[in-house]
Amino acid sequence: MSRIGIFICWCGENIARNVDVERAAAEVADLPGVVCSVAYKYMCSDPGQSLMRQKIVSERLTGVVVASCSPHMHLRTFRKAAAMAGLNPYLVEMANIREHCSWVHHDRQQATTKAVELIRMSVAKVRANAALQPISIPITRRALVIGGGVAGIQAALDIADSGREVVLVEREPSIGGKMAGLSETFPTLDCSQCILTPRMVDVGQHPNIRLYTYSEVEGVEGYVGNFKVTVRKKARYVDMDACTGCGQCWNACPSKKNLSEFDYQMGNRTAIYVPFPQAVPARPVIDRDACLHFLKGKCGICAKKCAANAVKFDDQDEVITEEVGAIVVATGFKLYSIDRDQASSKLAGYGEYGYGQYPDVVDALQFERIVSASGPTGGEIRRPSDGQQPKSVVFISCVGSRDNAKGISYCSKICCMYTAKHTMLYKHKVHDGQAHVFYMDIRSGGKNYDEFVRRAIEQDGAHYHRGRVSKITQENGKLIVRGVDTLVGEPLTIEADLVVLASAMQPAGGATELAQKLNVGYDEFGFLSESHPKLRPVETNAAGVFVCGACQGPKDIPESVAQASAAAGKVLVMFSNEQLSREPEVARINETNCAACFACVRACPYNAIERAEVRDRKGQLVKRTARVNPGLCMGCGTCVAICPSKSADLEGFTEQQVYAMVESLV
Amino acid sequence: MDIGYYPGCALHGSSNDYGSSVRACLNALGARLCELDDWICCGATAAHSLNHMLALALPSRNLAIAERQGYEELLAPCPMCSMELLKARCALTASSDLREKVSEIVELEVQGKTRVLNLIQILQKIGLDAIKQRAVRTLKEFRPACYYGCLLTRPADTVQFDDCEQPSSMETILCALGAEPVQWNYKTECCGAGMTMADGPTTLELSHKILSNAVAHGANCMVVACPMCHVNLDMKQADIDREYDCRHDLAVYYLSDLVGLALGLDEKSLGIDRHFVVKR
Amino acid sequence: MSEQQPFEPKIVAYVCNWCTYLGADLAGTNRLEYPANVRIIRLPCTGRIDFNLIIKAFEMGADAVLVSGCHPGDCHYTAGNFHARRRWILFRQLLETMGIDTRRVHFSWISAAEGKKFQQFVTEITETARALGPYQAYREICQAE
Amino acid sequence: MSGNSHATESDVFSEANVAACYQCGKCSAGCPMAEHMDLLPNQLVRLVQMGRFDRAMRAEAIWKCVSCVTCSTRCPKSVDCAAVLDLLRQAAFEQGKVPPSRRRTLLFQQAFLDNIRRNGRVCELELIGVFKTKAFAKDWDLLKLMEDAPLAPKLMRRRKFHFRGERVKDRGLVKRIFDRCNSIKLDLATSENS
Ligand SMILES: Cc1cc2nc3c(=O)[nH]c(=O)nc-3n(C[C@H](O)[C@H](O)[C@H](O)COP(=O)(O)OP(=O)(O)OC[C@H]3O[C@@H](n4cnc5c(N)ncnc54)[C@H](O)[C@@H]3O)c2cc1C
Ligand SMILES: Cc1cc2nc3c(=O)[nH]c(=O)nc-3n(C[C@H](O)[C@H](O)[C@H](O)COP(=O)(O)OP(=O)(O)OC[C@H]3O[C@@H](n4cnc5c(N)ncnc54)[C@H](O)[C@@H]3O)c2cc1C
Ligand code: SF4
Ligand code: SF4
Ligand code: SF4
Ligand code: SF4
Ligand code: SF4
Ligand code: SF4
Ligand code: SF4
Ligand code: SF4
Repeated sequence: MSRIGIFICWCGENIARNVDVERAAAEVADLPGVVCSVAYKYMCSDPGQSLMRQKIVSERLTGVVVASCSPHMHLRTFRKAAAMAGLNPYLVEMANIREHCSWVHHDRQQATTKAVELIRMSVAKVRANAALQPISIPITRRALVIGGGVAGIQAALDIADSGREVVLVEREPSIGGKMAGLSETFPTLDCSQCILTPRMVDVGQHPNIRLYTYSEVEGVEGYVGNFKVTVRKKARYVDMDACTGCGQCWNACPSKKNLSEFDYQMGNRTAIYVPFPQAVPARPVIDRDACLHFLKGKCGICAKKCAANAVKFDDQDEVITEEVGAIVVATGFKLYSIDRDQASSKLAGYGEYGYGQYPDVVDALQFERIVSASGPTGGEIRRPSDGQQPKSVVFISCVGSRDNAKGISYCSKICCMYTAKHTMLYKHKVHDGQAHVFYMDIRSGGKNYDEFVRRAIEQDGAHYHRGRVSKITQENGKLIVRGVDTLVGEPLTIEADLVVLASAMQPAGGATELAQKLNVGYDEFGFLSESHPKLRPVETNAAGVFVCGACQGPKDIPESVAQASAAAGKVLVMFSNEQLSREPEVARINETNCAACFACVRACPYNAIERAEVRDRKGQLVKRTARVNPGLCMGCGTCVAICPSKSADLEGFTEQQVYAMVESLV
Repeated sequence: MDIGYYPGCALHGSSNDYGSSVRACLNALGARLCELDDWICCGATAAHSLNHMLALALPSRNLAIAERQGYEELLAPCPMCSMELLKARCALTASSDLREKVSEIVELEVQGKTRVLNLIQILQKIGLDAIKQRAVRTLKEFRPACYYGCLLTRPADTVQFDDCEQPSSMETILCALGAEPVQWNYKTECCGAGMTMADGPTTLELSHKILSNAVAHGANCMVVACPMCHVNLDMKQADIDREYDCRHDLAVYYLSDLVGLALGLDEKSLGIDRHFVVKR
Repeated sequence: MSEQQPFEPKIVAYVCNWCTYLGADLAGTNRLEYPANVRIIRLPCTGRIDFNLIIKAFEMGADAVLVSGCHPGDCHYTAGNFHARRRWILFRQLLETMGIDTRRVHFSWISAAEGKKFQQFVTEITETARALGPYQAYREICQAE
Repeated sequence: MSGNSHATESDVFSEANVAACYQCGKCSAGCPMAEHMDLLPNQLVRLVQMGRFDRAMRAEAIWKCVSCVTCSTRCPKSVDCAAVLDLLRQAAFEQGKVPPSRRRTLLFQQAFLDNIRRNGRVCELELIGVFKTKAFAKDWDLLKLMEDAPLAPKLMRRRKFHFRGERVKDRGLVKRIFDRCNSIKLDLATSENS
């Protein structure tokens, strides 16, 4: 028989003004199972809580209802207080007679009646409550970071520096991401590689970081605190341990005319190559599709040249399993291409800009390489078609971005800034050249950002025209750019030697597939979804999985790095305990009853339910059943609603509890 | 193959050379054109400029006739006509209220089911292989600038034909017949079409740009699939030459002319002799 | 129901803990007054709400039922409310085939920030329920069985 | 101007999606006639957005437009700019607000429609005759009047000219269609007092 105590709060005048608390206390005192019913001025105050603790002990209460404010306000408080008095905290319920009653109903009579009913409902519920124990899960205190751009590098270093192990998986042969290929960076114009490469080296040498480059995450199993991750290390054909990075092989490789990924197809590399001189690891990789050994079965010069005997033509992919407790996703971005063949069929290319048929129409990352000292032109600004120095350059912003007709509605956020940067870098190298920018708005919010753009205009003389470009054609080696200056209200045609497109930032290829493996949500464009845009910006809805950098949305380096450190911080908060404690309000399945239809398995948004088999002692299959993994279950209750045999139930909100509440309404 | 045929006013009037060409060419390819009974004018620019409803009603009447006669497909070789028909078709299929209203106005039930095709689409339907098989001569001396004008590919979601910025369907056909189309920049720029009469100077200016660009990119002739383009580029070429003091001397063919020539048809039956600029 | 006392409908509201419940809290914090007829039952997510709960409420004498959760795409549990949404479409059909007056069942999306919307919505459905009168018909069906 | 006659609220322009325009100017950038316009297409869309129909209707630009649909095709917000100009033309015509300098364009289009109304199809000779007389005879602009005259013999030589155009059989029907359509006027609120 339950012994329930009811504590009704005045909240000073807040409740007592509109609810006759004393009358309510009297009316509910006779409800079945209720042994005490008291009203008090401030239940959450120290004396209020001690009154409750005292009653729990003296009346040997088996359940408590606090009728006061919203459970979002004080349920935790009262549960804690009950626990101190020895009552299982999950035997405490609240009736919200403030937010849902006294504050919104000014008729004292009606408010009091409603308060009584609300209390009655809670009493009915608490009678059906069960004592629950918080679930605790052991944590593997190692982290996986996916993506080795500046964001992934920062996250990995922060976690590793705190003494925890990190597995960093990068799918390219080197870490560094886009930043490794940038020239100078806004808003300070410091050299990108100069600030990045030391950190790359740190990653390569860190005792706590296990680096897998040229590798991809293939599968993820398990749940927060206990993930099992399989990583595929692609065959590199070079023994990483033996190789010294001496460079004999690539200097001798006869297959030299292969387009360099790092230079965005504007330069060449050999078949055995390091993507760029400062690569980490500084070990080459053989491109099978370009290597004469693989194509024609002859050559092998690299192997002959290698004193360390590191070239291994029979290298195979390797699949490795790593156990980690938390995952940070930092897979970054790619640029929208204006080509007809878009990665996603929802996107349309730019036929009016020539679908990428003019060699002197380049995208912004290509332009970074053109101005970069380490780029294909050695830092001299020359256009791809004929190597001439362009005297007139048109920069077009919002290409793909903010263009609903092409399939992208968002602003890419950073292109206004890098376009301003590009005009400056151009002017600094081509003094008699003229930079033109077609823009719709200049978005340069950030510390010293607008000043930066103004400098490009006022000091470096870039001509900014407000308007979009309608068409690009080519005439006698010149690009004819037809735009408009809406501020003077006239169409404007510029003959340019080079056109640079500030193309939209899109999530890196494969990001959504990865998100699906990780059970992380993503938006219609494929950017990963954070848990809450303001309050949980680096957490995701999958417990134990965090995001940072441009894979979550367009952002620049400072923001990517800040988010990466935030994600690392969140991982470390998690790792500060050996066990993970979770609210026990999770689903359970009555396995004897379960009809094994697995509707719940399909419906669960967290893949928290597995198909299980019940076997007898001899190992004979007795029956199949669904089974909840409490580590994964988030307690949404979808399985309960969907189960046709009523075998699934949700602790804290059981069928019995909810029905009791409804029934108490009569 | 029987195909519903809506010639439009131009092909019966001053662009009857196009009419002859289309008929001769398609006949030679085994397609029989069945002209709609008592069709009326589509209203062209004037209707959509001055009366929204009229611009819907006139083409709808023709669609209604096509439906009554049971044509699933309707060839309208004039892109202006075909665009007006298509716009009406889209509007009709989108709204049953409108279908009712328009049916009342045009005194004939109309659903908007008939598919409307332009000349290129018919040729595509017949198939490159079939055309190639029947070809008796190569077009290799032709280096045409294929000119689509504004109406053939736009508005893209209504017309749903080829790429509205970088179309290539005419090139594909002509390449298959041995011609060597040039790459140029004015494929889809407007020649001023509907303004020929109302605003002469405008058309001359626009057409001049088009001809110049074709010449600059090495074309030795132009190919069009629109009677208005032909008027502006061919009939008005002398005026353009006078106005801009130049000599383009660029023969302008209809697509069906060149296909017809490849099929061995003579210039007269294709109406080429009725063109203004004659190839020397 | 006596002449003097006007009919006061009983309304059961199944709401999501993370959105509508907080929306109702906000209505309270902002002191937005609304009729006192609604009884809120807090559930973790609209995904938890099944058809039987709606029927149960009517069985227990409710004159109207309100089901409300997060806006599509805002679910606290990634996708719970998508399931709910799909299910609700089914619910409606089921309700109709069962002969339940669908004017008495209200589905809505009310976020934690929409205190005002909560107030308006509850006021509206209370008035609708009042106008419809007591749900005698259902009670009779129940009794007949 | 009046704040409450925003075109976004008027269904006349809603199908053209005017409210979505963010004034990028791509329509004007690609418009072949932009150099000759007093107001650019994007400016016309803006005026409509603001409900300043009167100002928009009186623009010469709407009669310069050659209806090539380049603007609508390239609009990143799928605003049907060409349709906006069509509607403005119709409204200007109905309300008698065509600028004198562009009367010629209107006259041609009127003559064209009259011609169809009478014959059901275009009769070119009649059309040219009517148009030229209306457009130029009044000003005794003989030069213009005779401008295309040298073409006539050439056309005839090419069997491209017919003195008697074609006519449809059911001309009564055509007239009825016209009358029904003409009775539907654009309902543009022009509360603007500029
Ligand atoms: C033209 C241009 C100029 C810029 N200039 C500046 C500037 O001046 N200043 C500034 O602050 N910002 C600038 N930026 C922005 C800057 O490049 C980004 O903010 C930054 O690179 C984001 O870092 P990231 O680590 O999130 O992504 P990335 O740099 O894209 O790194 C992601 C990494 O993840 C790897 N990866 C992707 N998918 C997988 C996978 N499935 N598995 C394993 N690895 C994967 C990629 O190979 C890559 O190495 C510029 C951007 C552009 C386009
Ligand atoms: C009108 C307006 C609307 C906004 N709307 C939004 C919005 O819709 N969405 C959004 O994301 N952001 C919005 N913001 C921005 C948002 O308010 C800020 O980003 C946020 O408040 C910054 O938080 P903070 O903690 O850094 O600073 P603050 O909120 O300023 O907090 C600083 C605290 O430090 C205390 N303090 C100051 N000096 C001392 C000292 N010497 N010793 C001790 N304590 C000190 C202050 O008293 C204060 O409590 C808005 C801002 C404004 C002005
Ligand atoms: S428990 Fe809640 S209602 Fe009571 S005094 Fe504290 S805040 Fe007010
Ligand atoms: S020659 Fe051998 S040791 Fe030197 S870089 Fe090449 S593989 Fe490495
Ligand atoms: S074997 Fe391949 S990688 Fe090695 S040197 Fe020859 S071509 Fe280059
Ligand atoms: S940041 Fe600037 S250029 Fe980039 S999409 Fe936004 S507005 Fe356009
Ligand atoms: S839905 Fe119910 S019956 Fe079906 S598998 Fe899940 S728990 Fe078992
Ligand atoms: S309560 Fe939700 S998360 Fe938990 S098992 Fe059921 S459906 Fe999955
Ligand atoms: S292109 Fe579209 S969005 Fe841009 S100004 Fe023109 S109508 Fe507006
Ligand atoms: S339709 Fe008219 S406004 Fe639009 S681009 Fe063509 S000429 Fe310009």
